[in-house]
Amino acid sequence: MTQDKISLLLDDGRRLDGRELHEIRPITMKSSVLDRADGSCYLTWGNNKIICAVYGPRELHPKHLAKPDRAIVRVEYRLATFSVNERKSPAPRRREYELSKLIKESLDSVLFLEKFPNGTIDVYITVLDADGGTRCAALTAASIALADAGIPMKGFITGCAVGKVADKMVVDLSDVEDKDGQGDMPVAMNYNTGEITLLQCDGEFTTDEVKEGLSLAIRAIGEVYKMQKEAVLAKYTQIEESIDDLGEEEE
Amino acid sequence: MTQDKISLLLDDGRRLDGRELHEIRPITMKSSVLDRADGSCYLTWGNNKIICAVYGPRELHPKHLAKPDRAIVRVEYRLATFSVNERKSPAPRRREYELSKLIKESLDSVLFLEKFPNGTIDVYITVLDADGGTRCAALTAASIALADAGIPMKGFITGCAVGKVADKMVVDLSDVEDKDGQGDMPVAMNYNTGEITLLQCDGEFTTDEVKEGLSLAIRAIGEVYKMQKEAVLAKYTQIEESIDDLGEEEE
Amino acid sequence: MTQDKISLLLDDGRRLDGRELHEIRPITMKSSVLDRADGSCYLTWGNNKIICAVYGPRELHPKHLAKPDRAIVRVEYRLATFSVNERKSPAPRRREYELSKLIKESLDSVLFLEKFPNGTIDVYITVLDADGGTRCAALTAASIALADAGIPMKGFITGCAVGKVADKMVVDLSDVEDKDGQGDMPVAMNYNTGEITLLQCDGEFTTDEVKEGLSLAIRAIGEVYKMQKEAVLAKYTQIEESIDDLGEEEE
Amino acid sequence: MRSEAIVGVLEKQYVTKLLEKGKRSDGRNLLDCRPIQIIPNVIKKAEGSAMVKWGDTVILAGVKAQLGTPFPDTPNDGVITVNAEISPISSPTNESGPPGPRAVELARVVDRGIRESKIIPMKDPKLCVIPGKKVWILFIDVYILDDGGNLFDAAALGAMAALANTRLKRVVIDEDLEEVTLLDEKEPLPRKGSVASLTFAKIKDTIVYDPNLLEDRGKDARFSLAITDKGIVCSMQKGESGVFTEEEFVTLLDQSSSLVTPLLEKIEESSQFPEMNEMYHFDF
Amino acid sequence: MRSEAIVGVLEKQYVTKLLEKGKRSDGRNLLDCRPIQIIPNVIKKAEGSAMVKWGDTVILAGVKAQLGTPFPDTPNDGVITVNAEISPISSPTNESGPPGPRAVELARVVDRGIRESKIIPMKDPKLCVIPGKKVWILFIDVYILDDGGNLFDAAALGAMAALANTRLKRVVIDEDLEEVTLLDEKEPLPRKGSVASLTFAKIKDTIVYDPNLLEDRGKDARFSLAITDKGIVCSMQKGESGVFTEEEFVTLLDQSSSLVTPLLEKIEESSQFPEMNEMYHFDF
Amino acid sequence: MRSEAIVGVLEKQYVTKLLEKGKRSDGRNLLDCRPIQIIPNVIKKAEGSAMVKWGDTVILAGVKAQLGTPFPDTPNDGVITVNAEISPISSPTNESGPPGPRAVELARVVDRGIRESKIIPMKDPKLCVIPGKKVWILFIDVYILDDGGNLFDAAALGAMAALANTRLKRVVIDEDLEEVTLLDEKEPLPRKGSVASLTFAKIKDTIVYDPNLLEDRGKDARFSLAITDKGIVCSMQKGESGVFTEEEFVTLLDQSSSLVTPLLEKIEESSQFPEMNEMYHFDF
Repeated sequence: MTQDKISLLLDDGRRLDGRELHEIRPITMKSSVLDRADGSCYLTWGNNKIICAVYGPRELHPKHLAKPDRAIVRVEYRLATFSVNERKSPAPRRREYELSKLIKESLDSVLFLEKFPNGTIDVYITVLDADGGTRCAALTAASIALADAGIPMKGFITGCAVGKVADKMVVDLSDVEDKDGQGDMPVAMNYNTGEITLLQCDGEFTTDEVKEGLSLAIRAIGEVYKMQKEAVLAKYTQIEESIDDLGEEEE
Repeated sequence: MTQDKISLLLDDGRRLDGRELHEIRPITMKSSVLDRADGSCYLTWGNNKIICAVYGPRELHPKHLAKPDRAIVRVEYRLATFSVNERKSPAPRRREYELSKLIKESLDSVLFLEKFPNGTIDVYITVLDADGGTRCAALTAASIALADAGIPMKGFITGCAVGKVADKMVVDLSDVEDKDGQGDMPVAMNYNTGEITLLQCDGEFTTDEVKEGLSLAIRAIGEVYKMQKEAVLAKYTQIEESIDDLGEEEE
Repeated sequence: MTQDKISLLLDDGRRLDGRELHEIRPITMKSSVLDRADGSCYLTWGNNKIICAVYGPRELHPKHLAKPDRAIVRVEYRLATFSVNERKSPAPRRREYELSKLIKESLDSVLFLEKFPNGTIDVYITVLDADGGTRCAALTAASIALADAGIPMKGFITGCAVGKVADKMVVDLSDVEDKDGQGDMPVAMNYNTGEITLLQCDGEFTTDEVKEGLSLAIRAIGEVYKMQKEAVLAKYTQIEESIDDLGEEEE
Repeated sequence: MRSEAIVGVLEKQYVTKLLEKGKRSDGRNLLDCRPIQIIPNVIKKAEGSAMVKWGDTVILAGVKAQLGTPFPDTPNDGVITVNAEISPISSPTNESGPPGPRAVELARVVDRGIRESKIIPMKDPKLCVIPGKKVWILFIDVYILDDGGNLFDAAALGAMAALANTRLKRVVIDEDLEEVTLLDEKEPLPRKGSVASLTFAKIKDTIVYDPNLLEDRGKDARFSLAITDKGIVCSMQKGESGVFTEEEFVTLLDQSSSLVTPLLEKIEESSQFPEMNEMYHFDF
Repeated sequence: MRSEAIVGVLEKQYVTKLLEKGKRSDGRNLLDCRPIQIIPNVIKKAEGSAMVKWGDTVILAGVKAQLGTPFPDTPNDGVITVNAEISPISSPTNESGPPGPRAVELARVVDRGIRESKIIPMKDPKLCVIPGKKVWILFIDVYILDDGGNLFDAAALGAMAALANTRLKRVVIDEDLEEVTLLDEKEPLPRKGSVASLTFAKIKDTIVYDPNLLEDRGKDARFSLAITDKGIVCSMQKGESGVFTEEEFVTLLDQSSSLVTPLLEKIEESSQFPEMNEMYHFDF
Repeated sequence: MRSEAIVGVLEKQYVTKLLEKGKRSDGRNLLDCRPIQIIPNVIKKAEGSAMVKWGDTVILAGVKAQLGTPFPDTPNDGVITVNAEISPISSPTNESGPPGPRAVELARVVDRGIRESKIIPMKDPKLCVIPGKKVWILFIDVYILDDGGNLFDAAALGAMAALANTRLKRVVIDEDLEEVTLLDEKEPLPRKGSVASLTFAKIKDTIVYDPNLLEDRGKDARFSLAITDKGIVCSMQKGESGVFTEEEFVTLLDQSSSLVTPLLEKIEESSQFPEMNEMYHFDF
């Protein structure tokens, strides 16, 4: 195996940011953060900051793109110009096109698209601050925003990357671990059904390491999924409380 | 107040090109200069040379952009590649998009757009030689071209910039006064009604200077408006003379 | 006359690649090389390698571009990025737009477009390896691909360039002869009718040289046309043989 | 007429009728400003940043700095450039793609406010590192995240607050080689004063300050002006198809100095905490 | 069929029938040229310019010069580049946007006529300032202002006349530093001879020189050739879906030398007054 | 529903029903590969090239090399970049224009397979000619000529074979001047091992290797992985709206090593004849 360019593990076996090998960074999720969007989510994941807005199902224009038997999902994953080390041009790069496509395909699998013929569900994601693992964080945020928009779903998509650092498989790579480590492996899935909707890797892995990575990722996704569920429930609890308040006022 | 980079006022208080502080450069206006356009105007204003063509009201394609209750106005203000110091790429710059928008909004206010549902009035302006104050000159030319196209108007839009040079408010900045002076303030209006349709500035002005500038601009616009009216009338006089000639011949 | 930059004729009067002045390079043509296209042709001409696919006549989208009285022909001539000395960007250059237009106009003249109202015939040409004379080779290949698609034609378009090298008119310039010689003159025509559909030149020619070039080009085109006819017939012979085989099997 | 168009007409009638009675749809007086919150230094990867919540409008401005060559006609000046992204995130009617005329105008007006105010001394040796060769290029990008009206003032405030919180890497110059080295240590961007934008909307015959979304959509004309802490008007922009009279402009100019003060104070406040601070985070 | 299409068909029938009787819609003989006026030096900001009124076609050509690096494969040559803008100003059927195939063909044909004629000596030290490092780049932009037919010849004439009136700033070279200084003093662009374009339209079986707008719209085929003052054919271009025979081309070649002479004379005439002159102004 | 859509539905039903019976539309077993032919060095103007016929899919990959400046963050590395053109030549449903998401994904997956495998030693002095100043930039362009299914594996194989046959001009360095001269003599691109891609399609509950066109169009999900000759997985990519289970991925990983061997052998074979050879020519 090749060496890491810089030493990514401390003497005590912890990672540069003090995490254990299989530890996820702190995550916060908040839905309904935007007034204009039908659904929205603001998610922080370590130093990643991601905003997602969902519109739809709504009529698709131009009409010749519409599918008579189902809605289509359009996803735009973008990096803010200031979210990365070197200022990015506002025009999307090939990486952003690729990830938009993969995120769209992942979300497809949990949506009842046949319920909305000729329609579109539009998912706009902007990474405001990037620190590794943005596509997994984006998928996690998008699921919350879709639920927030009241769009019926078969389940949530939840993501978490794993990777290889100093010859060890670790969970949830940071930017520097991604860049200077030996490999990155983003995974996303419908945790409830075990259906994996996104799997990529680049780097150098043995097949055994890939298998270990998969199983670590699924465990981590389980943790994230719990938070995601709570974030969505929190909104309904809030609404219920508001309704309760309303009831009280009416009395 | 900051100093001008170069001295823009001569010892006798006149400007580099010999003008008095409140003096407008020589202006010529000629309508019906193009055979293909529905209306046109060629205007020179100092060393500025501007050509404007108007088409319409005509049907708008694609139709989904049309407004069922009125016509829309589309304006394209462009600088010819050779009209400026450094050769400009033919692709429009942000400045050209902004000025196209502002010119369109100015013209909107004097057109009976509700008379032409689903239609478009297209105004194409190209600055062939630029020497400061092109947007005001462009608006002045566009009004003549619109009248030349026989499009009913509530009045004319007439423009003239003022600015600040050597701590004095002066009228109708030249290119060098704009670049090396302390501020530029383009104004355009329907002189008859006193309705101001364009007001911008950049530079450093006290609020009193802005007020002084406004009043200087309005006075200068009055002068330009007189010429504009004559240029439009000249055309009708010509037509009348032709009709008279026709009458005589018929006798 | 100006000198060639490098000596393009050997002492024995032959050209750098050993050809006589009026000698065409070796040409191979093969139709039906692609499974997806309605018609196709792979043509090599010296070191030129050209692939052409034809689709149609098929319905034209968007419909407002369609002609109610005839089909239109759309041609895309492209250079592969690696077909030239310096890697070309995949985005088409102005030269590719111009040649696409000229090739389209040449093909127009031999197609019964009025038989296919509202339709389109799409011709895609990619030069995979370029060595001078690609537009003539492209037209030659396109005619074969059109025939291969079963599109009714009044005749074939066949091309061959001539040029001026060391003050002599020569046939079928190579890349180096084009670049370092005194002039290039591509010609294409319907050989059977004598109708010339493409004629260009750049360089320095007397009017007599142009006339000589035209007559040399027509003679060369006659040779290429013979091969072209054989290539198209070869396909039908193959089909006939297959039908014969079928007949035998059925017995 | 499409349903959105009808909604637009009804909305405008509603806003106009209210204003005829001297009332605004959100209960404010004509010259009242909505509550404003500036949250500085929210973006770790940016050299400076600020989120602005202005009423229910939300924008995020970030500054990235890069060493580059100056423009040939200003060889001794650093470079500043403003870009605005009216993201589809901010409203169902926005489309993605390159900036349209609305975003271009917004960016250019914010740009002129900052540039013409001269509050960033572009010739300062901290910005003009090697005259004619190497200068700092400051990219200010403003993302509109939630369009609740009055994007001009919110964007200008965000851009200004982001600059007020920008810290550049220290530069060591090797004069002989004409090469520079960037240190990890950072120091604040030089700044002389500040500037803020005031936007008015005219709806029929009434002029309101800080239009909310209903007023913004229903407005006939818009007027924005940028004023420095020295009271200098450094940029004005009248927009839209409606008109103003000279008297109206004079009145607005007279009202401007009292309206701009609280904005300038907010900028200074936000710049008191220049370090990245975990306490600061988005709170939608 | 849309109404414009019907108009097109009727127009073509009209032009064709006239030509069958040997007549042109504007009364000219088949090889007659329309009146031509060249007004040089109309653009102050350009290094050279010319307005051409050719019949009722109006074009404006301008030359801008800029010092830059040569192409790697021609390190000792100045650079020339032609761009054509078929502006929506010139005709109701033109749309704005990047040049379409028609404008691209026009620009490239004008470009080849000038380039291949070698009338601008690109290796001249006045153009190749520091070999391999600094050369003049000449941008020739042709704006079509009123499309009255035969854009090819009008554009070529305008480009040539603009070059004939181009004056470049004098350059002082500091060999050691490989730096150059531009003086205010100007001197004429070196030029060896001139070149002009002849365009023919074939309508059914008749060929006319200098097609007017009706003929241009109704033509089946177009043939343009550029000829130098030495009688050299330096560019040819057959266009459109119609065809020519070998004999037709031979005839056109034979007619070309007498047709080109008056054009070349007009170019030389226009270059006699190289200074910017208030007397010269557009006169539409 | 448009007719193509109906054809698509029927096609998918057909493929799915066959697979439910364990059969493929072309008679192969689930893990069988179609016949593959690599024809190297077909493009004279390219530094390296290979045509790949994979079943009835045809692609052409070419490598062009150019000396240029390295990226600032990897000053000692040569540069590699992959572009894919899904040409309209390859299928009636492809449109021309800039690469769409499908072509972008294809190019990036091929790129990652090569880049992450580290088989091209980018720091080798043959690629990093003058550290920080001049490096070879390798442009790998893959043209899809006939889309018979499984573009990912065919494109990856073509790119790899083109690299295996790439020869770069020898470079002579003048250290003082920091200038380089290119000789006519060529030498092979340094290379350490090779890499190949395996693509699986999942249709309903069945997974097949090397999908043909019907399977490709009807697939619910796609999974590609790139494996080096050392057995290292250097790239994976799951695509499309369908899903896989963990168990399915584990099974595919276990099957991968036996499937990749014949591909790696073909690459080595193709690199045995590095000279341009008249024997090699397209044979569609």
